[in-house]
Amino acid sequence: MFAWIPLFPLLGALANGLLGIKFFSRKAVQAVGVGSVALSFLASAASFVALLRGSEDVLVARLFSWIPPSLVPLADGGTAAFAVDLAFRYDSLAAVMTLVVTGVGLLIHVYSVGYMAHDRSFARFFAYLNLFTFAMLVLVLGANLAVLFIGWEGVGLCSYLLIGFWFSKDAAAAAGKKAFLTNRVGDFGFILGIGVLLFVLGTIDLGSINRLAGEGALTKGAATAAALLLFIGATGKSAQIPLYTWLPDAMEGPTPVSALIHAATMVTAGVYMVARLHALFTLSGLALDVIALVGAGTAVYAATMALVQFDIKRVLAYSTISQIGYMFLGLGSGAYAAGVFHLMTHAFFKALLFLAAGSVIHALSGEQDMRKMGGLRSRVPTTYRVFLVGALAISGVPGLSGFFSKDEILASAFASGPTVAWALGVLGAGMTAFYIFRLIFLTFFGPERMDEAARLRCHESPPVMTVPLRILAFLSAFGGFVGLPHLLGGGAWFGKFLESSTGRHAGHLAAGTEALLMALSAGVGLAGIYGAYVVYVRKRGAPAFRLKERFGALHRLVFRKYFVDEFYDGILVGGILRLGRLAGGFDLKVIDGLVDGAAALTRRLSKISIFFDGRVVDGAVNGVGAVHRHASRLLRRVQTGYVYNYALAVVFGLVIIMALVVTVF
Amino acid sequence: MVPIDAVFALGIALFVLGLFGVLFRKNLVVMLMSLELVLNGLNVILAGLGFHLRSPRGSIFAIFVILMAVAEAAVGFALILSYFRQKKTYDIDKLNELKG
Amino acid sequence: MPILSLVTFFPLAGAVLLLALPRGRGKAVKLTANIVTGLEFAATLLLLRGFDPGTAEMQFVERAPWIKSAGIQYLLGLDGISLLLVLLTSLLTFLATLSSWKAVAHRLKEYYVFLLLLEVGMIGVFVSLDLILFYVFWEIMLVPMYFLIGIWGGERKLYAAIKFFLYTLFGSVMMLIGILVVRGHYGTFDWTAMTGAGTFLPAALQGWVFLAFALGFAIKVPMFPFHTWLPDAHVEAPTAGSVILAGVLLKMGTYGFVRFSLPLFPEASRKFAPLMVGLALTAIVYGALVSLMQKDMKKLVAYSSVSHMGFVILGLFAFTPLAVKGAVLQMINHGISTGALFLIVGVLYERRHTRLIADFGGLSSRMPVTAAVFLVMAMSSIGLPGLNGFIGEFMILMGVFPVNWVWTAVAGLGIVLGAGYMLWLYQRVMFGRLESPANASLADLSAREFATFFPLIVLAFWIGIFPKPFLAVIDKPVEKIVRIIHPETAAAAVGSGPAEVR
Amino acid sequence: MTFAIFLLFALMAVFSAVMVITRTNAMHSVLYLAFTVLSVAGVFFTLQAEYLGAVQILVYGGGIVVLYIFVIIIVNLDEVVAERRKLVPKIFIFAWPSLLALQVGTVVFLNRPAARPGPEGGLEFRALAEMLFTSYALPFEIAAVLLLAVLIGAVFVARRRLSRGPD
Repeated sequence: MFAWIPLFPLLGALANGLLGIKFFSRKAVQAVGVGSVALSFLASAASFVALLRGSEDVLVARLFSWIPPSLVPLADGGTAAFAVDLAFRYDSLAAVMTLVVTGVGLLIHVYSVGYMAHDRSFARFFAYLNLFTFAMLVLVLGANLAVLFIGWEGVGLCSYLLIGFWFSKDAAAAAGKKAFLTNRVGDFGFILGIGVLLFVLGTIDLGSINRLAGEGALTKGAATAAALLLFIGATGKSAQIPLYTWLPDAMEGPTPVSALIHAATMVTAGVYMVARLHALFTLSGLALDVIALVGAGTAVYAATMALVQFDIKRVLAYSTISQIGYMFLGLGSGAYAAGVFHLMTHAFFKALLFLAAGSVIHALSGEQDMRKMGGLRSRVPTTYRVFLVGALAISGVPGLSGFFSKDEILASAFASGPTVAWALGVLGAGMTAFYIFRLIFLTFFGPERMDEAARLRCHESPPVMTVPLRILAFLSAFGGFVGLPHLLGGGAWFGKFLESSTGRHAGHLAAGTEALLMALSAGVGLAGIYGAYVVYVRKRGAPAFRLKERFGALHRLVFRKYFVDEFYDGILVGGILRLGRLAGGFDLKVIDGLVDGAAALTRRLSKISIFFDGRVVDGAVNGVGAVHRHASRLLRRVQTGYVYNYALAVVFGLVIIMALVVTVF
Repeated sequence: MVPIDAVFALGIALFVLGLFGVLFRKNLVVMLMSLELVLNGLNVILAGLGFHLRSPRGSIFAIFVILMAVAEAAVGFALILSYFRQKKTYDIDKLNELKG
Repeated sequence: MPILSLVTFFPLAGAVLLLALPRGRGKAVKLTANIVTGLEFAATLLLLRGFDPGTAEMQFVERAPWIKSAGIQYLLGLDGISLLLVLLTSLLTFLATLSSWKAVAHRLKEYYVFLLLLEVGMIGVFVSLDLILFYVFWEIMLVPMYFLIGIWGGERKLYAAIKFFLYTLFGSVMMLIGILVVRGHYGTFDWTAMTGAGTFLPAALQGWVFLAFALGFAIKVPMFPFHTWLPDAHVEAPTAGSVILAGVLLKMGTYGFVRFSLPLFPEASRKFAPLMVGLALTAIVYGALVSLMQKDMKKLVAYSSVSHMGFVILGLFAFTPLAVKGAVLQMINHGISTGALFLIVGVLYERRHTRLIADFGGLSSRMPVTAAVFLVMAMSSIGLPGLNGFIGEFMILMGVFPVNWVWTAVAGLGIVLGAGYMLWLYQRVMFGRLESPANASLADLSAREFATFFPLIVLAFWIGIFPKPFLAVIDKPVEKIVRIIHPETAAAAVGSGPAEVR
Repeated sequence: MTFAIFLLFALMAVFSAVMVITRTNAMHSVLYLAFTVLSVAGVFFTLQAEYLGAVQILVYGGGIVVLYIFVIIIVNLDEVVAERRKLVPKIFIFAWPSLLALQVGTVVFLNRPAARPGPEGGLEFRALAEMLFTSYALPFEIAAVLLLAVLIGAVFVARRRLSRGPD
């Protein structure tokens, strides 16, 4: 049943990609594109219901043998038959993920119909989008690491294609490449992680890994190695320190893409993967601490950058990085369900924020700089309202979805994570509220700063865009109630549902402490909102400017994103390119030089003297050695082109052969 | 009775003289003639060995060598003629097409 | 029916037929050549019918005395490894022929004759089991390639042709010496007799002979540092030449390792494995680095071949069944993806008569189909899961890991860099603004051109999604080879029954 | 006695060979070549290779040398006066052939086969003919084909240039 879920988007992608571009009308394209995801969503829903009703916790559908068995030696000296099936696995975690992916995906597809209405490559866009949905579904349904990796790389490819969708923009093409490459760096770790698991366990099946890890079949060291390597992969995909720089650049893509891929689904793949292998990660306390610290660090670090950005989508991009940091904080504290819970609520409100931002951009004919916005409250009222809901949710205002999930993460971090991580998490929560309301105040309040032409064209988006926004706003507001904690009279149903696939969270807090923490996180969020209000509405941004002047260097540092991009580009990429140039030169000068020298005699025979002279002289000048030159000068004289000289060479050869004969016989 | 060493000496002498001719002369025709000398030197040794070993094989091989000499001369002349028609010379120094 | 001889020499018959055609009839020549290579491909497909994947033994064996006094036989046979390579050869030759329809204008007849002769040589190399016969085919193949580069090549064609010829000739001379030494030990040139003999050369001698063979093969692969002929040959060769060069000729080196070095010199192979792996890893990283800096598309793809062939060597010398199978599959994969990449460069070159990356940019908007094909093949080359490249690389990496994880790590670095140069190339050629006016009116793929890519795309997806048929064929031969190299592990596996499946 | 005759012919052969390669006039060279060829035929006779001697006279003396004469007459050019070798030191031109001669001599003299006893008074033509047409039938036929090919080839090469007209 559930194996059908990914099929529909694949068919949609094929239809739109192969036929749609040439033959389909716009209507047909959008029917195929949206319809396939809708079908997929229905299938997910049906599978979900079936899972709830059924008695099985885990369903596995084995499609066919992908890589047939081959022997590999194992760490313990034995051998195992390494085989990979193309198989899907459906359990509560997969159910949540498929519902999020297809549900949010469906809304974004619908939204795209309006947003991309005027684009020439309409069919291509939907083909990519469907392909992405397919890959993402393969990622969350894959029953082993190899199938997961198909999806993992597949979403990377689609991300590449969609970021570079407007490929004639150089920045877009470069951003796509950057995203793919950064992910590749992560994949490097991921593959090594798979290797470790295969080496110590002899299998890469997700269920088996969890089972064996639960049984303690691998040592702590091995578990730590595997976990950390896999986590490197996760940092790439989920844009965590140190591999986060691609995500802000990825905003070059169309806004629905940013919403779907770079907020709701793909970037959370790392979170999903860690939750999926919870037993492995649980085995290694070190790995968990690293994850928690990286998560918390990223949460604060990215938030600081979000504070100063002026591009509306970049603010949201940094916000995404920061929020995923929270998810990892939750995972690192051992609260896998909490991480996934935040993943879900984040999917709702961040998709909402992006789409609403897209609606703003759409209204302003492509303007993304918040300094040229302002006062849009009355011009795009629906957008404003839904944006506000999303902002409140992300700020952790009690009652909205973000509050519940973030609170749960912070509580678990307090209970079982490193305390520093928890403290950072709280700090980040305040900053989150601040920057998101800074964004709201700059965009929707205050004077209108856009130019006249833009002001005149400014319009609310069509229903095809606002309806998905409303639905997402609803989900952002109330989606958190599925995980309503016991303290507030709920049943923490979400966590319980996930228990079968992510295990039970051990850390428990006293009710009083929990309440205190809840109050703290709510308070920090509200304080952040108030702070933004003070700075950007009451004082009209004056304090911000004063701060900027006061801490000019610091501001510059943050505004320029800590110069990490420059560091990566200059030192790492530049270094690699320099190395490449060096290697190329080595090839040309040294190896070819040697070859040329050694083959000089025979080469001369070949009548390529002009080129060769250049090469010889060059080689000599460039320090290959004077020997080379002299030898070649001598040898060059042999090659006169006169027959008798060749005859002499023949005689010389005969002499040599005869010498051999004389000595041998 | 002819001692085999003398035959060898004669053969080698003709062979080397032929080689000198090929290497020193720049007249194509003379070069070809020198090649004939080389082949003759070879034939002398073959005939001598045949005589020495009481076998007709020496003569038979020598006949084949003569045959080859004929062929070589024929082709050589054809080439010289066509070359001469093009260049109006048979100075080997002008023939350095191989140098390209 | 002597099907292997038929398959091997059918192109020769085609070449003779071509020679008989009158000179002026260009179209007839092209048509005949295409039909011959097409039929040849169909004929190699026929091999599949009688082929039994369940055995490691040679099949379709043909044996006849050839030079009795020297004990040289005309001995043909094929197992799964050679089967795949023969199929690859006939397919790529067919596609290369098809791709030359417009690309070649002068000396048509000779061009196609050389192409067909080349095919004879290549297929002969893959099916001959007598070492001397193998050597003869190995050398025969050099000649048409030399002319293909030297006559129909680019500006520096002569330099490239000579370099190619000398390099490979040098290598094969070393190999010939090795062959003679081997014959001294076994008293025969018969590969089947050697592997069946149960004895090997004495250890000290084995080392030397291994090196002699390895040099011949390494130059062909080409392994670092013997690779510098490759970029030149590729850049100067006509498109079809590049396709065959990358697609098939390079495989002859790795095939030599699998077929001769590993089973005949197991001890030496084990002993020199660190050296070979070291060179392979160097090639992987080095080739990728150099690729990054290339300005010429063909050179870039050529250097990427160096990197990819490094993977193959790495897999072969890890000696685990998984890695060796991956390596064999990767040979096929590389033939498909790199062959296709060269075809794409050829398509662009035909239109613009330049191969400099800087002359392109923004082609995606003018040539969407080309862009799509290019993307698929670039991804296949990068090793995107779901496409062929991934299966091979993944199997190699996983198979190497238990032997030494550092090797996997270094090779993984190559994968990262591989994505780098390929995507950068793609970005610079296909993305960006269409700036040069010369590019504004480029035509997209014609039906014929698309037909050359289509089988490769199908294969890329096929191997990527359902590689089982391909892996099933090489399963037994590879396991036999690994058993020869590592008798103890294989014995353990056999002793404990089917390996534990967890 | 035979040896004396052999020596006479041998000296004549060597002398005229030296003349062949030293004459500046090609026509003189040819004449000396004829001498050499005839002397060698004499040597053959002293070595009891009468048939070979006959062939030598007929084919070489009557055929090849005459051909040389014709060619020289046809092209009718005087020897270029300057005898100049390019680039290669003369010493090599002496050294290498001499070295080669030395080597060949070493090999040949050191590996002299023992003389086989046999009837004095010449080898029978019959034995030669029998061997030529039985054991060596195939090479013989191949040689015939070679000659045919040479005939056609030579005509072709020489004629095609002619048909292009005077250039």
